[in-house]
Amino acid sequence: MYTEKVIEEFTNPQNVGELADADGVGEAGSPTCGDTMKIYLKVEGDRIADARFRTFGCAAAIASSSVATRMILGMTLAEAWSLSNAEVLDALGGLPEPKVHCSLLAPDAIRVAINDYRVRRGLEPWERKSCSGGGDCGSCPKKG
Amino acid sequence: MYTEKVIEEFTNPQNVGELADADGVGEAGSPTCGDTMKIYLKVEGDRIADARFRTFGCAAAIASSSVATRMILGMTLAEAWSLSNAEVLDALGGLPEPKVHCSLLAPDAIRVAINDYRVRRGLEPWERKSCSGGGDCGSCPKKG
Amino acid sequence: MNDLEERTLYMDHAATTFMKPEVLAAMAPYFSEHFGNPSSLYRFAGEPRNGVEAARGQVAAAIGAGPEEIFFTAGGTEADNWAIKGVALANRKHGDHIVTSAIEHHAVLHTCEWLERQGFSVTYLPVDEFGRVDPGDVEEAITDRTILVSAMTANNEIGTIQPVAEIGRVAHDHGVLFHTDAVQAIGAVPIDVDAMNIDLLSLSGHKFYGPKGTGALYIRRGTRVETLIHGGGQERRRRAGTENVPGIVGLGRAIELATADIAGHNRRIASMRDRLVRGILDAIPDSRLNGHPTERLANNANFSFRYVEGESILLLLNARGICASTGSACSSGSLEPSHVLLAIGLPHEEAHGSLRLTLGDANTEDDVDYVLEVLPEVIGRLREISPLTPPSPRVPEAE
Amino acid sequence: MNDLEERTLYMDHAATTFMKPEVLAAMAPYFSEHFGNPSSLYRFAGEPRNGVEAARGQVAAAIGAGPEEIFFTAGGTEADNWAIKGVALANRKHGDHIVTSAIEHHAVLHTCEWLERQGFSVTYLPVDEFGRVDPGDVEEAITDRTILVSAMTANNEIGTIQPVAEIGRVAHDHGVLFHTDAVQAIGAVPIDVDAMNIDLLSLSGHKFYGPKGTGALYIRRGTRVETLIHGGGQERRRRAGTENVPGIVGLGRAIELATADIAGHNRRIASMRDRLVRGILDAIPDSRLNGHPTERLANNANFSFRYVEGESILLLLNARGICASTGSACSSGSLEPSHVLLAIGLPHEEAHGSLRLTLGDANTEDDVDYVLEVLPEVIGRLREISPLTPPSPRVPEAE
Ligand SMILES: Cc1ncc(COP(=O)(O)O)c(C=O)c1O
Ligand SMILES: Cc1ncc(COP(=O)(O)O)c(C=O)c1O
Repeated sequence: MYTEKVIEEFTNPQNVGELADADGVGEAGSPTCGDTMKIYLKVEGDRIADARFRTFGCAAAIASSSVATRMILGMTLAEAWSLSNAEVLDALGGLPEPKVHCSLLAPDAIRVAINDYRVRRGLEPWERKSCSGGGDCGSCPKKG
Repeated sequence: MYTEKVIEEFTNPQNVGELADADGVGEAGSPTCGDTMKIYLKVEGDRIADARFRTFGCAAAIASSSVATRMILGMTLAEAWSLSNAEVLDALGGLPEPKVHCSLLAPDAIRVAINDYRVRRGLEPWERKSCSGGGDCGSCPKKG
Repeated sequence: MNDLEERTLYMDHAATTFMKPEVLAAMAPYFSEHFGNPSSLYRFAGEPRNGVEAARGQVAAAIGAGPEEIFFTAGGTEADNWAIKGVALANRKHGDHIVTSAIEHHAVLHTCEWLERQGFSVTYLPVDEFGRVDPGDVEEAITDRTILVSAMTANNEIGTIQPVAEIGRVAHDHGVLFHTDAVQAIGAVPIDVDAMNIDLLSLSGHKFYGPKGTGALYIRRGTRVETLIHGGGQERRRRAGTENVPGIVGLGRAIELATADIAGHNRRIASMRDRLVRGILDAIPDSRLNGHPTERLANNANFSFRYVEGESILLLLNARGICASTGSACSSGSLEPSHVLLAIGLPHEEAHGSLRLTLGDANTEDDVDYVLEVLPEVIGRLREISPLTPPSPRVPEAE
Repeated sequence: MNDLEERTLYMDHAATTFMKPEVLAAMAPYFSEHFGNPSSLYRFAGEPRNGVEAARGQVAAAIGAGPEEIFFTAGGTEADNWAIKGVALANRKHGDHIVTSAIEHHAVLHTCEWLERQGFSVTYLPVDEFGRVDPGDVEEAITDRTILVSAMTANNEIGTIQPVAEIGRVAHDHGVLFHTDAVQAIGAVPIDVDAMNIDLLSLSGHKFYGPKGTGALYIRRGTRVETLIHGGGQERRRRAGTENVPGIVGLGRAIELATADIAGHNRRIASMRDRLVRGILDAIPDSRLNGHPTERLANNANFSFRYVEGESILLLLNARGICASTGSACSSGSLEPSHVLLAIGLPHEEAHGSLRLTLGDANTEDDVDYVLEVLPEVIGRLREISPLTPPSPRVPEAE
């Protein structure tokens, strides 16, 4: 049911772990899905210099955590902020329908970590559209 | 579903035909079963000297006609009168449950023919218990 | 005639067919090698899952449907039950009336009778002397309470093919769902569910050289149908139960084979069947062909022989190695003629003397010759025994 | 650990089993040779008919029933549906209440839910921490409206064996029918329907090395059960549809093999299972065995591993060639733990980290060794990834 890419990413996840000197830390757990993800960011200038994660959840959750942390490396914070679930799904070659929501975890946790970084720096947190997983926030792939 | 005996009797029925000079003729058609049987008896003294039949019906009807006409050969009329369905069934080695009623035809037709003979001779017809096939006349094998 | 010959000549393909070697070959790997449960997550379940999905594609392709509209069942009977009860129970708030025909298979009729006991009402349409349903009658029977029309594609006893597309159009004109029991039609009548206005279609593997205990229900996308068998999430949550993987794979292969060249297959079979029919009607007086002269399954020949009873015919044919079928049966103490033969207007006596010969892929012209040799003897012999036979036609010419 | 090995180690026999060669051998003649329809009158149908009746005898003998009390179905799910709906609909005038347990298979639970939508009421009894139903609870739940108690013989996830005889006695004491889903129990728990007070019993062929898509329902003589699948007169008019002759023959042979030496079979399997359980609990901290310590199926081992999720475990095991199962599943956007694990009181997190290993006739001590080698690595690896893992037990000793 999973694509080769998902299985590969899940079996050999990248960036597992913590960053002791993280500049921002974020945690997300989709309320509609028991999964939990914690992400650690190192920021240099306006760019993400390093990222680590820990995830409790199914293969889709772990694979999307892994792929998302790799995708944001080198991005500006603004770019990372706008990483969409659809992009994560694309990078994984898609997920089976009931698994799509599991991949919301990563973009969610990234935004929490970015705001943690901004707050630590005394900046206003960016405004997050809260994502219910309902597919109407623009992050979810179109239904149909 | 049929016993060897039934198949043998059906495939090679005995006494098929008519007797031009019959002393008694009987016809029966079970109202609950579309089958029809016609029987011709030749009587010598008080005994059945010859018997022939024609039957429209299933294999059980034809086999029981054949076996019954053979059974009554040489019998007194009283003996033939009391030939029971159970005896016919026995001679056939039994019949499948839904076929049991088809074998009522033969004893029935025999009794009609005997009374035909008696009436032709100016005798009182014997009283027939009408058989509904319900199994309560003693001719049917016991249920259960 | 007591020579119980070794020969077995099977002409009862409407009852069931042998399974083709190609079908068994397709199934073979799924018994003990690719035996996994298709719902499992591991790689090992991939083969069975792929086998099931490939079969779904084969069934879909055979009837012009999408694979996601095919649901596997344990046979034609389950498919009929599911279609009719499923539509009825799911659409109860829209209506409680069903239109069907008097000559449907018992899988449809007894299901309808069950629904009547649950408070639904059912119209059983009559058919003409050839067994055809008049689409005009369907139109008249439809009321604003009607939720389903069910009419078989082709009849299993007399082979008559219904004007399915027209019946479906009438149903759709009135916003009513249309189900067809195509169990006898697969491989004999080309099916296109869209062109023929079909919303639900039942089929059964063992009628076209596939495995027994397999079938499918086509459900047009978006059709409200309640589940019949509840449990696990198989068949996209609509039909529970661990998939019969080898059976499904066999069904798929069988339908692919059966529908590869329907016209060619029909030509070959019908030419034998036509010779059989002509030969029998010529040789046996007081005989008739039941069903439609042209709109009938290529393999079906159904006769009535006056003065004799069907089971007797069968058993004498059996003694000569011929397997056939009849519409006459003793059931619970009465000789019950088939509801189909009565519906086309046969009197009881003729309905009792019926014989169905249905040809199949293994039959040859020799088989036709043999039946033409044996059957007149058999009928003659039984007419000798019958008290109903008038003096002349007792013995057909042949003897 | 990316070495996708060729090895396939199957430890998911509760999901389905491979078919034994003896079973296929028994079925083989019925596909294309003795392919006749058992309901046909001709001699040629004798073989298939005899095959079906012999299988009926084999099934009956395996559970201490009479052959006339065995009805073939297309699987365990159909048998469960038939038993429960059949009793409910046939006895509605006597009552409308059903008692069952919270840990039944979905084939029972979803059927009960359907009946609730038809106006019946259902009590879902809780189970203790080991998954046992208390017969005292059954007694308390029975009212004068109760018509059926349904409790499984053994649970498919955690393997717990129920006190079936006692539950049946309680039901009978109150004049209530007792159904048991014995799908997982055949070949593992000796069954005697009389001694165990069973009125209806469901079984499924593919759980004991028989064919998929086959099953049977035992119905005690004289029990009122409405028909589920309407149509032809097969199975003594109680279950319509052309018989799946090869499947039925295979089912008969399989149950004969499976019940020939239950004790010996259990001894062999349980000894491997026990070594597996001990090995895993010893090697992996924060792990537990779910289900009953002794009253459990000989082949069942069900674990919870804290801090990790079941599907992840499965897929890493899969990458090492091990086929297993979990009670954790993503369904429509939420991670849903098994209803069975929740019913025995596991918190969601532990229910998510469950793994079921079920042994079978082809497993060896080597297989146990291999799992004992691989599983601690897999759990350790996932705990490395998990944010829930406390510092110490992240890496089990093994690594
Ligand atoms: C027209 C028709 N419908 C339904 C069925 C039932 O199919 P099955 O016996 O495979 O369940 C049959 C054959 O038995 C049939 O001929
Ligand atoms: C306890 C139990 N009941 C019922 C079933 C359903 O059986 P089947 O899938 O063969 O229909 C299963 C297995 O799937 C089971 O384990």
